[in-house]
Amino acid sequence: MYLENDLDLKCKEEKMRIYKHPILGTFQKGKLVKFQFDDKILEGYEDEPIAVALKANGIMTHRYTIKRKEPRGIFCAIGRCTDCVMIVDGKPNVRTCVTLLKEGMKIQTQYGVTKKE
Amino acid sequence: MSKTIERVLLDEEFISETDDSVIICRCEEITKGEIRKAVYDGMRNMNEVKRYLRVGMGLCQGQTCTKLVKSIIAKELGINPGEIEVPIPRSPTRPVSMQTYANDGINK
Amino acid sequence: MQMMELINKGGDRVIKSDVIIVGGGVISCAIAYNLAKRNIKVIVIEKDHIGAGASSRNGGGVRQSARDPRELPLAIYAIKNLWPYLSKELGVEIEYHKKGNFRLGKTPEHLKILENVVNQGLDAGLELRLLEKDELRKLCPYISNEVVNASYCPTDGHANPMKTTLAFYKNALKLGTKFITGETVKSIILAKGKVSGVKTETNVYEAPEVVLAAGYESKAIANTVGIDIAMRKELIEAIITEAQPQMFSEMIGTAESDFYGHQTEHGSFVFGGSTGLEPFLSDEVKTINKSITAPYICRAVLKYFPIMSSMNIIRTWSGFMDIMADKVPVLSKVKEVPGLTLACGFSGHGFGISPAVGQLISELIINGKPSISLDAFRYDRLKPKG
Amino acid sequence: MKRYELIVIGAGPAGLSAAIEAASNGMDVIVFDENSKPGGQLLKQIHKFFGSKAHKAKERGFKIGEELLKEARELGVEVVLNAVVIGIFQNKEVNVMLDGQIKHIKANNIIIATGASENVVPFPGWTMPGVIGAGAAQTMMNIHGLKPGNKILMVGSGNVGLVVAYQLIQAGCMVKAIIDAAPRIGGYGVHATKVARMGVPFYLSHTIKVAYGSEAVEGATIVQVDRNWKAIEGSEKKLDVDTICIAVGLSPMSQLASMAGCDMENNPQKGGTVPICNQYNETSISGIYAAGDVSAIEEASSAMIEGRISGTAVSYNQKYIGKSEFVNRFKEYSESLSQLRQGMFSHENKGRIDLTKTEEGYDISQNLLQNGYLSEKEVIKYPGVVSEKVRKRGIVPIIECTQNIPCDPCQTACSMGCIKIGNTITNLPVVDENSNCIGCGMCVASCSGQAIFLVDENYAPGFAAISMPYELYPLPQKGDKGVALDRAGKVLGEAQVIEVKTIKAMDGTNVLTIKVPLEWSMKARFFKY
Repeated sequence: MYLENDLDLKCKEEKMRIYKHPILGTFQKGKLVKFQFDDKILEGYEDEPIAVALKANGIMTHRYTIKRKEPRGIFCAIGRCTDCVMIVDGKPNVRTCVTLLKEGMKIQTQYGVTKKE
Repeated sequence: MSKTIERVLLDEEFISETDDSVIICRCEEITKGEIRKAVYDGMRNMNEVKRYLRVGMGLCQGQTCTKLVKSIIAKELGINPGEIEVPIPRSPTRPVSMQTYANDGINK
Repeated sequence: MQMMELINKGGDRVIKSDVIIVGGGVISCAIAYNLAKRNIKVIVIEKDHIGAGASSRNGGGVRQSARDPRELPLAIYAIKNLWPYLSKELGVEIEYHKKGNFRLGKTPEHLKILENVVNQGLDAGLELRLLEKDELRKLCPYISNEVVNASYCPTDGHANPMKTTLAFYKNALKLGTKFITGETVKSIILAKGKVSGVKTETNVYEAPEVVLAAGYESKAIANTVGIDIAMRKELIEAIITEAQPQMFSEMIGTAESDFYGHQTEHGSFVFGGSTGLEPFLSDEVKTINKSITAPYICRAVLKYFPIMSSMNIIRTWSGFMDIMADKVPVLSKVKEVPGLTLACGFSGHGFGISPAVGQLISELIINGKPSISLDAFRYDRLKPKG
Repeated sequence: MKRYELIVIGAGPAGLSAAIEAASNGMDVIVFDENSKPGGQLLKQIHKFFGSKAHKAKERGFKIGEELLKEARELGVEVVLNAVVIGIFQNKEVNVMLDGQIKHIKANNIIIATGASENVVPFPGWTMPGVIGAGAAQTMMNIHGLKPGNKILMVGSGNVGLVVAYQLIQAGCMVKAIIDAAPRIGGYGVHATKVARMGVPFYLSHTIKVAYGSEAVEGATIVQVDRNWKAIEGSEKKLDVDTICIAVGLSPMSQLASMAGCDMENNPQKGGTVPICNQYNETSISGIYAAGDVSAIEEASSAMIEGRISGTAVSYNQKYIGKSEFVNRFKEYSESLSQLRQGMFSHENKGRIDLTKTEEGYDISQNLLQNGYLSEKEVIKYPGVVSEKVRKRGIVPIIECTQNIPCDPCQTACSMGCIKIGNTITNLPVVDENSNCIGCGMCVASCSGQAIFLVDENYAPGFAAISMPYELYPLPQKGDKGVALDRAGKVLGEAQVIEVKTIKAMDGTNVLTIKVPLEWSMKARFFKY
């Protein structure tokens, strides 16, 4: 099930990815693609959840809440809690833990229910 | 069917607790203190607290906080959480965009 | 701390008060609040919980336009004298916004309907006008280009029905009203030809005045003293979107009446409507939502607001309206049964006039002299054809 | 409108098992699952399961999931993924969101197998990024190959907390502590010992006071609580963590059953609001069933049997199988289910803290309940641990299995017949003092609780050889030098790897043999560099 993939060298240096697992071996991933996060260009694997690609890049904060303006990120990781929502390709409230990364996606931190004023 | 209860006003003053500022409903940012105060104001079950404060009415529709809210109400009322009536869940179980809903092919 | 008392454990009990109100919705709570303000001892008996029926399941419209002329004085009174001050008076933000009401039209046929609405309103003394495309777009830039006309009543608005109901409840409770929930009234008791109270499954409640404000359920209870109410029930359903940035505050309806709704203070939109088939489908009582309704409402809304296509629906609700044969409520003492008052049959537009009804029914009970005449709402007004 | 004989909602252990059972009887079955991968929680379970062979014991959860999916597809079951059931309406109409559309589909029968959702515990700072559910940690590390964090605090010592803590270590994270407000460890003792010997400390009767940080978790303060769950002032401890993992139980995800109009009950023993079901898992609505965690929180093993039961019942009700076949299968499945429902972690014993003896009459280790490991004094009392006299003779299995849990693979793993459990699979394993252990290590690898060791006190003069299960990466090599750890994870001193067995039948549980001074033969239980 888990096949060795050609891994980009830069990605191998990331601290959060697991490249060899004692039980699962290596993880099957799509191709390495670039995407936009706010004003940065980052890399992640195609068809992995957006939230996973962000976390691999050290991004923890997905949005700021409407009332207290507090940071939120991944909580349930399976699309139920809706805490990890962001603006994806202009659409707010997208659950990034169950929405898969595509090349060239534009992902923005959400402020309240919209993007930064 | 709900239990028959006679609702009377509390004689006691509302007393704040140290953890009243902790958020319970993550989506709508409703605190424990607000829920306790709603009970003090007369709300006696999940439906009333929900409609009074919007707890559990946010994006996740109470999937994360329902159990917590229930236990806070129960504690305030001095009853078992199992006795607190919960709202009947309604479709949709997950957010559905309007265009997806509109596209149900049933009138074709 | 124990804040509520479980009753009906020990069998029959007699509980006394001055007035019994059957039903725990916005009408009951508003009446109870107004009576309690005048130090009258009230018991409210509700079979479910507070606001369990149409009070929590309605579009929140506080509207004068397109209202039956008989109801209009109540609506005008409420909008002028009650709604603007309610949040302050009740100490709860009930989210009342007087930002106007659009009725949208796309075709020449729609225009005819809208002209009619405007003319009727003007006749009744309402501030109401017909908008052309450009002016409409200025007021609400989100509307589809296909919409060419709209009627506009700037003094209409909306409020949060759940909070309004619970705010009346909270204040009535504070003023000493006793609320019994989870208790189903089975019948009215008469003593020497006059009302003496009500009977539930296990208890007897005594009072010389009984108000039936239990929506459609009022009918069966009135039937126990030989009074019929020409009323049926009808399902309505609404969809709620995720919160959006504030886009517009006006109430929205259409000439075709295919949907209605508004954006709430919270940011979510509430849209109601029906396919026309609902009353004829499955009578299942536990799962009243119909699978065809939410898709239909979405289609209807998107025809007027294509901009909303990617907005998410996060909840739907449905509930029953109590529709009178002439679509106007019964707000009336029952002459044949002294002590019985009816406040039901609001036909889907009771919320907007609820603060006025609360005041007027309390006056009717106290001295029989409501500040606005309720003669048009007599229970025996409906006569057979011919 | 499209109509199916049976719609199963959820492609987890219960749903797939139900579909397999019904399809094998000739029913036309479709399974909807909202996820992009089938298997439900099985997919994230990389540990070996308990139970007996019929319960797929000693197989890893994700492999069971793959097998079930294969079996279902071979039987012609249509498994539709990314298909969100958004509601159940009148006349058994299921609405499914799929490919940007809502599909109205009817069923003659519905099996709801939607599983559970995680409970949460609020504390100041719990909304900050870095505070996650234990399930989220599993999803990230076992599905997507991403560490949930580097330094972890686990809140909750039930099986989920313990298993996920172990999996976090396997993923390369550091587990700084496991805390629980209860005064004893909630999960299986063997799951606790696995992490304790790797040095993870347990803080029982502790709760989290605050998680602090500006944008994300930078640390946490835990505090001891008294019997009334009140914080004891002055008992605060600061922990340097970047991730807080919440594992405080599960609740049935029963919304669809409620929406369908099934009679519901609030049952704390079953984990919350559940549909009221009969013994065949049928709800109050004829033709609607609920199987697995959605009807009561249990293990994946029992969910699979419940799925089987509902699948058999629906097949019988729709006349795909006859009465005698149904009666026989129902009996078989019920017996299998009741085997899993015995022991000190059964439904009836849930939450009991007054148990002091095993069913055989052995004292239950209090040290294990309070610290996560057995003391040396306690361990020698159990029937899996042979006497000193026998140990002196040479290599022998030492089974540190001390609680009545439903599991028996060790007795068939030993071809020499050294290990006996009997028919009651919750019995403690007994090591026969007269049998001849050949040191094959199969029992070590077969034990899902990783509680079996081989001890050879005759390895060399003054030295003992200890074989232990090892599932970390990288795998040590023969000749490597490191240190031996005791059951509490404390360093005893230098040790050398003398053998590493890793054969296919051991399925990833390598058997590592280390050489240690003889006096550590009953102390050394782990190895690290």
